[in-house]
Amino acid sequence: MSKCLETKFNDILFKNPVIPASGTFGFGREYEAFYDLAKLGGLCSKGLTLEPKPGNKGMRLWETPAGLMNSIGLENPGIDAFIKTEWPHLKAIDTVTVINVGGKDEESYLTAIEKLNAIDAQLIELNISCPNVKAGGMAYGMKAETAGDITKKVVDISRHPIMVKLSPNGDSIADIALACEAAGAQGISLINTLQGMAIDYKKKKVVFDNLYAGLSGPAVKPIALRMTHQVCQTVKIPVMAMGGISDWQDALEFIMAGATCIQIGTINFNNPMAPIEIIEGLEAYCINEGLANIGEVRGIV
Amino acid sequence: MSKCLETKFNDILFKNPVIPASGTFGFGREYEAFYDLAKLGGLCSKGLTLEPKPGNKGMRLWETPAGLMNSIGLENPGIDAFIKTEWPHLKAIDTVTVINVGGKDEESYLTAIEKLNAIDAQLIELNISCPNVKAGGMAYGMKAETAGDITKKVVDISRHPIMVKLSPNGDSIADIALACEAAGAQGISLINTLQGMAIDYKKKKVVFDNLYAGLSGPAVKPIALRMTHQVCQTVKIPVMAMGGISDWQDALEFIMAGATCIQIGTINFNNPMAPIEIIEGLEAYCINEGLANIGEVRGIV
Amino acid sequence: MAVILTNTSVSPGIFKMTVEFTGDVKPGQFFMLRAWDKDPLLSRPISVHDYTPGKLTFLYQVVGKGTEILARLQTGDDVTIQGPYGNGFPKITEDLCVVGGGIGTAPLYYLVRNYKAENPTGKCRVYLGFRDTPYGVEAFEALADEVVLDVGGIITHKLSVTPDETVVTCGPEIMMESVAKTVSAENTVYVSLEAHMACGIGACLGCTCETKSGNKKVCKDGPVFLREEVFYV
Amino acid sequence: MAVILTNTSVSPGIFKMTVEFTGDVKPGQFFMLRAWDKDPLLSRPISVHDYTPGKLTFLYQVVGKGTEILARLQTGDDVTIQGPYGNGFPKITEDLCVVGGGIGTAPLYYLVRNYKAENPTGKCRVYLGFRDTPYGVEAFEALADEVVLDVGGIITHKLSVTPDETVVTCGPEIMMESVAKTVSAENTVYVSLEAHMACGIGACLGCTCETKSGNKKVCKDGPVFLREEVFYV
Ligand SMILES: Cc1cc2nc3c(=O)[nH]c(=O)nc-3n(C[C@H](O)[C@H](O)[C@H](O)COP(=O)(O)OP(=O)(O)OC[C@H]3O[C@@H](n4cnc5c(N)ncnc54)[C@H](O)[C@@H]3O)c2cc1C
Ligand SMILES: Cc1cc2nc3c(=O)[nH]c(=O)nc-3n(C[C@H](O)[C@H](O)[C@H](O)COP(=O)(O)OP(=O)(O)OC[C@H]3O[C@@H](n4cnc5c(N)ncnc54)[C@H](O)[C@@H]3O)c2cc1C
Ligand SMILES: Cc1cc2nc3c(=O)[nH]c(=O)nc-3n(C[C@H](O)[C@H](O)[C@H](O)COP(=O)(O)O)c2cc1C
Ligand SMILES: Cc1cc2nc3c(=O)[nH]c(=O)nc-3n(C[C@H](O)[C@H](O)[C@H](O)COP(=O)(O)O)c2cc1C
Ligand code: FES
Ligand code: FES
Repeated sequence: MSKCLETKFNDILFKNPVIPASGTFGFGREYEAFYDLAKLGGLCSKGLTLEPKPGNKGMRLWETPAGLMNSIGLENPGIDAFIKTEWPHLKAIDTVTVINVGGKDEESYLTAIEKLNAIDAQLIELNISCPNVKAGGMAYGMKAETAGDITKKVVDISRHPIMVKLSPNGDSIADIALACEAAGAQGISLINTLQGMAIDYKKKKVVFDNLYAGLSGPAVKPIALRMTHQVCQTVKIPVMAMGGISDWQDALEFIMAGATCIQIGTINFNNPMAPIEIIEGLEAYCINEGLANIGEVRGIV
Repeated sequence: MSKCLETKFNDILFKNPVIPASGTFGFGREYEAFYDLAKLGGLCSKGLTLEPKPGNKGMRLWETPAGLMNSIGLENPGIDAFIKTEWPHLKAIDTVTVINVGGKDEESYLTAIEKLNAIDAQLIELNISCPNVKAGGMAYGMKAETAGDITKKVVDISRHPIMVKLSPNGDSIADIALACEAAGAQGISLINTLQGMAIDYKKKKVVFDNLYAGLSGPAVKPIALRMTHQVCQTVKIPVMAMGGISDWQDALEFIMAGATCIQIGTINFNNPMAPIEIIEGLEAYCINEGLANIGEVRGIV
Repeated sequence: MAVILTNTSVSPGIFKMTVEFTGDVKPGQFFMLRAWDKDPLLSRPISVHDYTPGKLTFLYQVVGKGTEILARLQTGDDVTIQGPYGNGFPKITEDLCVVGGGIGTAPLYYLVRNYKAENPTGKCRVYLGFRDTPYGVEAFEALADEVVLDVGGIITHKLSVTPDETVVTCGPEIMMESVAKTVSAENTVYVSLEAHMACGIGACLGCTCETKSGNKKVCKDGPVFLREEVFYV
Repeated sequence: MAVILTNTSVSPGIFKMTVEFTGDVKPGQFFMLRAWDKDPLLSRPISVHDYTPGKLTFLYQVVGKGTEILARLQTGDDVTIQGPYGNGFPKITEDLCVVGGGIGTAPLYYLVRNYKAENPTGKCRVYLGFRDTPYGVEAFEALADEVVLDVGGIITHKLSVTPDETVVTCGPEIMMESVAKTVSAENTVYVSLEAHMACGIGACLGCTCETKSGNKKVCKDGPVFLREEVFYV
């Protein structure tokens, strides 16, 4: 593969800017049946919490026009089990593993981060934006002040760089990004899912036990692209953007809006080969346009 | 037609709760070729401003997955011309006409409202949420305080009931609704379009001259439904809900979430008969479920 | 991508589709099907109804947008199939009693055919319940030692299981639960579950069901489970 | 809904579709077509390429998702058509000179055929420009008094218009602008514009173009405009 897609996110070198998104890729194993994960720029772990979490009860998935609502509720084995059973496998893959960390309160975030200090991770994605867990998560991500607070505390104790994952459901996303940058975040990722609701009219009931759930997929792309642009215009730290990306053209638009890397979420379910097709598409684009590196079109709009 | 769809919005009687949304229905004339407008519960005028407005330049429409972005920019003939050339025609239709009013500053809102005092309108939809005009509009709708302020001033001088149309792009929509209610609004409508962005990667340019534009259509339905539910749980005044409604099942879900009436926007373009099909579908639902009135399922989730 | 050999209605609202496919396919496994781009967004899980190398058959009910699109496909059209996924039914060597309800009978045909091929002397009884028009009954009659049909009633009212039978059930949850509760604790009972699925391969955690041993993924750990795991009888 | 009589490729990426339709249809008008639900969301504006009562023909280029779906339709399939919409070309009684570029030639055929029927002694000359493979040229040759073809060049380089000709042009905007600027101010020149459309009937104000007399809707006030209105020559 040529070097036209090589991308530096601060001093982390990604062989290409394409990274499957947290929660849509498990810990990668399932997709090994489709392609060699080393082809990816990186991959992002399922959201991890200090303690194992069983996730939400009841219906967890609901399809919407060009979108998907989910209420997984951060089901995960917990940091310890992750380090023991998943990390050795992930570490061995020749790609960047981003570790996504959620929490229910300050203490659980900080303890989780401390535990991760023990492993040689390259980048942590601090999830302060999961709309599907009542205590914590999105609560931090709705306002600039609380987002900055938790970011600062996490940055202070983490030996790994922290990229904060923002919610599209709170106050002005550019303000929140700015607060995280000021608090020492080394990167921003966005967007997490948009809070939505589903009603089963036949049952005269809400679909999700948790009342609301998170919307993702192609439907949200225009919103995600706008927010990416707003944040890229505002902060100097690099941005990893996502939200509805389904092909290389979408990915390119996010890069043109200023994103350094892009993440691929829901479309993995629709087309497991999507990340690879996007990498190939971007590479062909560089060749056709005579770009030495994709970075030449970054932020050009 | 049976009375099972008759709906009171405060003391305004709608023969059914289905109303084409502002900006998607012109002043009704174009749809007279498809059906008798008197079949509608009501209809909502294109957004009017004090002065005539030419609207935005450049591309005005862009399709997205299950959605539509628009940047019309409130092109309209102005209140005076409306009263002279459109109102006589609208008034003669046996249905409720909702008059949608936008503005660029306090004065332009208030003068527009005063002019409308001269005609016998039944309901004014105060648009403080148009994302497509730079000065005004959405600026008022982003924060509870400014939304409450302008609402109070408008309510004070209007001899017509005021329904405030909220933006999904600002602070907590329930807080904003509450501020409008406290300021004397007699109803809430929501949602206006979500702010989104489109990039034409081939041209390496943003699509819209105005940078961002408004997203509507089926893609936004889960978000609109969540916001409708949040607002209906919060205020006591009636709510007219919209956002991606494309069939009677969608309409019913918004009613189950608490909406008194529902508006039909983008789907008119996809299917000009949509409002009529929705009315017929809701009527059949009432009959099949043995409901004397659709109100029996309102807010049941 | 697979090429459609046939796709025809076999009963009102019920279609049978045969596509070209070669590979290892176990009874009880399923494929994720799609023949559309983004509307709907997700693929649809459909069980293997029958399989011989080169010919994979699905039996499906038209219930919504996805299955409506599938039903409109014609011979020669392409359909995207991913799979086979899921654990499938375990190897059964005892006598077999299958209890199917409605479209839940779909995966049971390949199970019975395969059982008979592997256990030429084994006995296989089949209970089939339908709300209205039954379908596929003769196919079972051609294979099984006994077929009990019920239309419009409750199939479990007729059900009686012998001690040396393994029971397999697939159908509406209420039916499977009733089978699970009716059949003696001495018998082994397998149920085949459904859940809304996004990935079909264990990556999204959307199809979780609670079991005695914690959360399991219907798509990967299932869809076939031991009754004890999922129904607290 | 209209039933498709034929839908075939006439040149690489160019399709001709004939559907059943009866009604008043003027040259230069268009229909909104769809054969899908929500993906894509909007209908597609396509000009009338030819019309005789009972038979409405479109000539279209496959450029994206909507036209790709149209191209896959087959004889007997249904397509939703709304229309005819737009003003269409005005009645022309002078000699006629049409200048078409690429798929912009689509509406010109019905115009020329109609002109010849209404003005049996009128003279009609046709300029056709294509980037690569030309199509539909013989059809024009069978009708017109003269056909000038250009492939890969700039058609307006060849263009010379006589004082008693009315000029009609449809094609890439750059070509229409060049025609508008080249042709003497004495001649009447009509251009047929394009714009992204949502409603097609004048309700959404999405297809506005600026004219000397203020904003006009391409769908309702157009798509045919006098050159003076839209190109400031
Ligand atoms: C392992 C497994 C095997 C299956 N095998 C068969 C089979 O052989 N034949 C058959 O007819 N059906 C089978 N189903 C059910 C089938 O998947 C659904 O009927 C189908 O997904 C409905 O799609 P739709 O678009 O027509 O309906 P819609 O109701 O429009 O679908 C909306 C959404 O709900 C999901 N959904 C709706 N009903 C079900 C359901 N019962 N189970 C899971 N998801 C559902 C859809 O996948 C989609 O995401 C199976 C389901 C599972 C989980
Ligand atoms: C009045 C009128 C008459 C037309 N007549 C013809 C004709 O006879 N034959 C023909 O091949 N084409 C014609 N076009 C252009 C045709 O409408 C577009 O090529 C078509 O909409 C592209 O749709 P798509 O989904 O294939 O492409 P996409 O690029 O995927 O479409 C994306 C969106 O952009 C819009 N769009 C893209 N290109 C155009 C365009 N050139 N004009 C307007 N909207 C566009 C689409 O409608 C859609 O909303 C006409 C356009 C107009 C306005
Ligand atoms: C099933 C599912 C599970 C998800 N789980 C997580 C998670 O654990 N942590 C997280 O930060 N984001 C999670 N997300 C959000 C995605 O990482 C991503 O931000 C979002 O889906 C938008 O991108 P997309 O539209 O490409 O899917 C999840 C999304 C889905 C659909
Ligand atoms: C083309 C277009 C023009 C619109 N113009 C207005 C307007 O003038 N005033 C207004 O309040 N809302 C306007 N809207 C917003 C709609 O009234 C509605 O709030 C929004 O489209 C969401 O509903 P929908 O998804 O059903 O379209 C417009 C929407 C569209 C698509
Ligand atoms: S469907 Fe994704 S884990 Fe089962
Ligand atoms: S397309 Fe809606 S006004 Fe022309």
